[in-house]
Amino acid sequence: MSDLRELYLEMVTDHAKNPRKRGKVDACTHIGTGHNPLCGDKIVVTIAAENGVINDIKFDGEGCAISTASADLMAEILIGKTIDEAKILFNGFHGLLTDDSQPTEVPRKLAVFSGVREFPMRVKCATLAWHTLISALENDGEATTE
Amino acid sequence: MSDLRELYLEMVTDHAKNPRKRGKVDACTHIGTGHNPLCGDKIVVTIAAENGVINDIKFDGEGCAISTASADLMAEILIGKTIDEAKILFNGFHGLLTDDSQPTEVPRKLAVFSGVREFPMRVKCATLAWHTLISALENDGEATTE
Amino acid sequence: MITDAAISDMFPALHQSIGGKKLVYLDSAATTQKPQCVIDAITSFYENDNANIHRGVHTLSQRATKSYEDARTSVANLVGASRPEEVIFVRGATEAINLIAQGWARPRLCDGDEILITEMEHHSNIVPWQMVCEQTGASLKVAKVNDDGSLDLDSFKSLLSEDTVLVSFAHVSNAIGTINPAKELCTLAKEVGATTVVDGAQATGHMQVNFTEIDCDFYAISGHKMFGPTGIGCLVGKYSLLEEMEPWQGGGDMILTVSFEETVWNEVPFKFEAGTPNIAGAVGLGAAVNFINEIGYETISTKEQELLSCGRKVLSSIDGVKLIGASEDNSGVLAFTVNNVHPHDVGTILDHSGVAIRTGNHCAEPLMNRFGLSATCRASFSVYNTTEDIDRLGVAIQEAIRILG
Amino acid sequence: MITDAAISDMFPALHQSIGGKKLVYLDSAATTQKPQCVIDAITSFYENDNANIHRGVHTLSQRATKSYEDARTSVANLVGASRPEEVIFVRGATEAINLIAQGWARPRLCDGDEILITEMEHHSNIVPWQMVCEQTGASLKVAKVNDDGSLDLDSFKSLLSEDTVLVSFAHVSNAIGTINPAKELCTLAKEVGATTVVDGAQATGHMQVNFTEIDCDFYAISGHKMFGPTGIGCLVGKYSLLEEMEPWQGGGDMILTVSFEETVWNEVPFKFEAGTPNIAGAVGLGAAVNFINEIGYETISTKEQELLSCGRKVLSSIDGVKLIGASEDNSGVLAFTVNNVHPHDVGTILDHSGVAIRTGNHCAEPLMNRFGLSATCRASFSVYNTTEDIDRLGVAIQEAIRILG
Ligand SMILES: Cc1ncc(COP(=O)(O)O)c(C=O)c1O
Ligand SMILES: Cc1ncc(COP(=O)(O)O)c(C=O)c1O
Repeated sequence: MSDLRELYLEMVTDHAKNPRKRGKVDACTHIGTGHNPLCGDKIVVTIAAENGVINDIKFDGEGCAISTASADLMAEILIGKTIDEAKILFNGFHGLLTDDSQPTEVPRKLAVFSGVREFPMRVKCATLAWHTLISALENDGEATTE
Repeated sequence: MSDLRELYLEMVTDHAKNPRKRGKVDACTHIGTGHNPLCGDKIVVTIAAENGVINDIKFDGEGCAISTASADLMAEILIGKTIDEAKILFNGFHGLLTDDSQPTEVPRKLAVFSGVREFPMRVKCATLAWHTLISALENDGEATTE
Repeated sequence: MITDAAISDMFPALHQSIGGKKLVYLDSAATTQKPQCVIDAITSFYENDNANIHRGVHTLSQRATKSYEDARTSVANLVGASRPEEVIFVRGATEAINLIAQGWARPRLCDGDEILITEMEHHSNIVPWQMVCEQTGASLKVAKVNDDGSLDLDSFKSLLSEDTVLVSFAHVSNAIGTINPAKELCTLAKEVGATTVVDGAQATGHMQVNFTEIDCDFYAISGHKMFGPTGIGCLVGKYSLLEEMEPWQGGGDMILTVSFEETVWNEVPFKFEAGTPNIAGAVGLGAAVNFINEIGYETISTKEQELLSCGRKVLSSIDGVKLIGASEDNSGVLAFTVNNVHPHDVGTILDHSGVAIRTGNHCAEPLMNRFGLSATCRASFSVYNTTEDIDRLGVAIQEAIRILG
Repeated sequence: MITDAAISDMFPALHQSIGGKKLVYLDSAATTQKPQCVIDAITSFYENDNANIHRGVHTLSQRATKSYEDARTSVANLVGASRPEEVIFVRGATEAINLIAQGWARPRLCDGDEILITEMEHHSNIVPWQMVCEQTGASLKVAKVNDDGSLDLDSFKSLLSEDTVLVSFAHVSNAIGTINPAKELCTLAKEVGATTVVDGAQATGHMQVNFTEIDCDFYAISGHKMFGPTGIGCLVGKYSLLEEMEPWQGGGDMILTVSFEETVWNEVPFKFEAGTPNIAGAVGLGAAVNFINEIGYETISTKEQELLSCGRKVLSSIDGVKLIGASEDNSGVLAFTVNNVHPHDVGTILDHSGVAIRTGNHCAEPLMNRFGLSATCRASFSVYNTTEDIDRLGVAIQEAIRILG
């Protein structure tokens, strides 16, 4: 069995307890809602983008520590990134959590979730915000992790 | 395991191979059809009765050795009997095949089926004609052993 | 009196370590563990008697048929059905309820008719009725639940009317453990002429149930929640109602004769058991019934009530833990939340301590909404649990609070 | 190459005596015996991993979920489905066909539409369609069978028309063993735009099947006829069709969200798996698939064909024995009658010699009528049978003739 401390790293618990980017973006250009039936979590991601660049992004909704921290760190990291960069980051993050065959390069703020790979039931928690992001960007607006 | 010879006594195989009462009764007053889905057997029992006395009774249809012999011996034994006597004989016969707690007195021609008790899957074969008889006498006309 | 250790010894799955710690299984409301005698009955069936049933003259087939039908009789006796034919083998409580919904309700209901359920139902006792409403134009009414998790009887009564054609409720709630007064509710329902369905999925593993005494029309049973195998359960129904009903599925064994022009249904219960049933599952369920009879519901209930009050005490003493729906009449289920710690995280951290609980909406989303929650933690007991298990639960929750609270 | 003895050794139930004589099990078309590895997989599941699936965060639940989903993948790979989600776990082939009948056909068919089946179908592939016809006003058409038991292709073709909405036929007949040209029949059906269903209950335990290659829309599988446990089977369906279909039963696990106002279905395949499934059954079926992969369909088919031709030879040499429907393309099924000896008596006498065969109408009453019979004897083989078994069959039949012929 893997170590619980790998899952609940300090940066994760810190962002879970005190999320910086909880709320709704004003003048939002993209919105998406996500749902993880496993834990009952629902999340709304709002984005203000211009010329393909994400100027601001926030999330709203209650969730477990992993999904809250993941949403919060996602929002922090994406501000100022282009939509294309966001999608590349999503792929990297997804690979980090699910594919142990090849090492994935991701920013440090995302790498804190590498421990989640050892807790398969929690992968969906960590990716919920990201799936919601993608559905917001692709404008179909609804995501689910099941 | 019980002995096969107990099941296929000579009187049984003889009546199975050469049934005496196969056919249809003329001037029939009661008719019943029976069905044993287990072996696919279908049987028609016709009765000519007057003043509560069975003057003639025959059976028609294809069946296994046990059901054919049982139908044939039933017909032989019931001729001249009253309908009430027929019902009593049915009860005795049924008890002989299914109830080993108490010895049942039955005519010798029916006692040849006592071996059937050791072959539970064949009880329905031995009783099909009798169930059909009862349904004919009670005039609902259809019997099944399942 | 059988000792705790002796009972626990009968359940092989309990004797294992999870991450170095002895397993504490507190998820019996999801599915119970299986005693060795049930596992052995299945093994023995496959090793000695395996054959298809009902239509075979050879020895194995006769043995298999007898074992299967004996299991039916065992269940009938356990729940006080008036004859074995009142017991229909299905996959589980869910299929039992769907069978009633499609076989009884769908052909009989129409626009204006009402189905009454309660706010505390499992999805399996909600969705089949929603489907029937969609199909027939009937509408679904929902009786309220009180703050302590008990059924709001006034709400229930006020929703009963001439239009109520069917009433269906859980005998015991899976999410919070409330025991409903089944007999009383059925009497009320009958006063307006409604047909009654009791979802007994959470009852028969824990307390004596008497179908004839409750006097409901249908009773749904889940085998895997009463020490039996997965894939087997029963619909118990009044014989006369079962006779009137159309079959559920078509296939082998449920017919008397088939021709392309006309097909004649077989008798109850076979009419409802199309195709090869879960024979080994029924045999295993028969063994589970024997196990229950041996231990006795008396012992089971006493033990579970003891664990419940112990559990309530332990949890109440932890700062930040809140019990949800802890009613007076309660089965061995502790539903709770932990301040600032999401149930999903509680579940992971407890698992790490070897303590298996369930978290989420427990297939009772409407009840969660009723309590303004999206999820809870649930520890549920069976006769094989001990007060040490409760202590381990308490310690593990404190660990969760330490990490995330 | 695995020896006969080695294969037979894997099946514990075969090693027993019936009335003092070693059991000869020739009833595999009713249900196959189970190899030790399947029995062990079930035991091990209950002793180590038993938990409910999909919604649990604790270790046992994760293990149970993984085992269950791995079994789905194993079946998908075995039958060449294009993704695991195309495999839906049901009780057996009967439930699979009923699911299509109620979930696909009932909402889509209407007066004037036609369903085409064949004269050699099992009741499970007749009655569900009769029920749909009754419900929708559609009518049932039946393609003829030739004297040798093969399908009358001209009859099949002549019954296909613009009105044919659905075509359903057995891949292999259970009563006489005919192997139908599934791909060819599906191609013909598709030319008139019909949806195609193949009843593969008698196929997957005996020969390589490729769902994608046959290119049917639905394929029904029976677990207990392919070395797996009772109470488990699969509906394999094209993903796009499954997506369009309404769910089959309502309950837990088949929904995404439930409220009294609105309920959202879960994704395929979960949409069709309401309630707790037969988890141990699926795990056992997964083990059965591994067993098949290990032995190889090549070995299985070769063995069965060898037994078939040996059996035909032995039976033909007995005076008064008549083979029924012995077509060229035949699976390991010998259907026969014995002059002057009713099949039911043959069955009893053979059983007395330790030889287990099935007698009766084999849930194929219309086919019996086609051959002007009310019942036949059926000896059916699997990979664990030997030519000695055939010899024992022959001797026992002669005994039956001696007693009653
Ligand atoms: C109250 C209640 N009803 C119905 C069900 C469904 O039972 P099953 O799993 O046997 O389909 C459950 C179990 O999940 C339950 O707890
Ligand atoms: C050809 C055929 N179809 C369908 C079935 C029904 O399968 P199951 O027993 O899995 O319901 C059978 C088996 O009895 C069969 O032989």
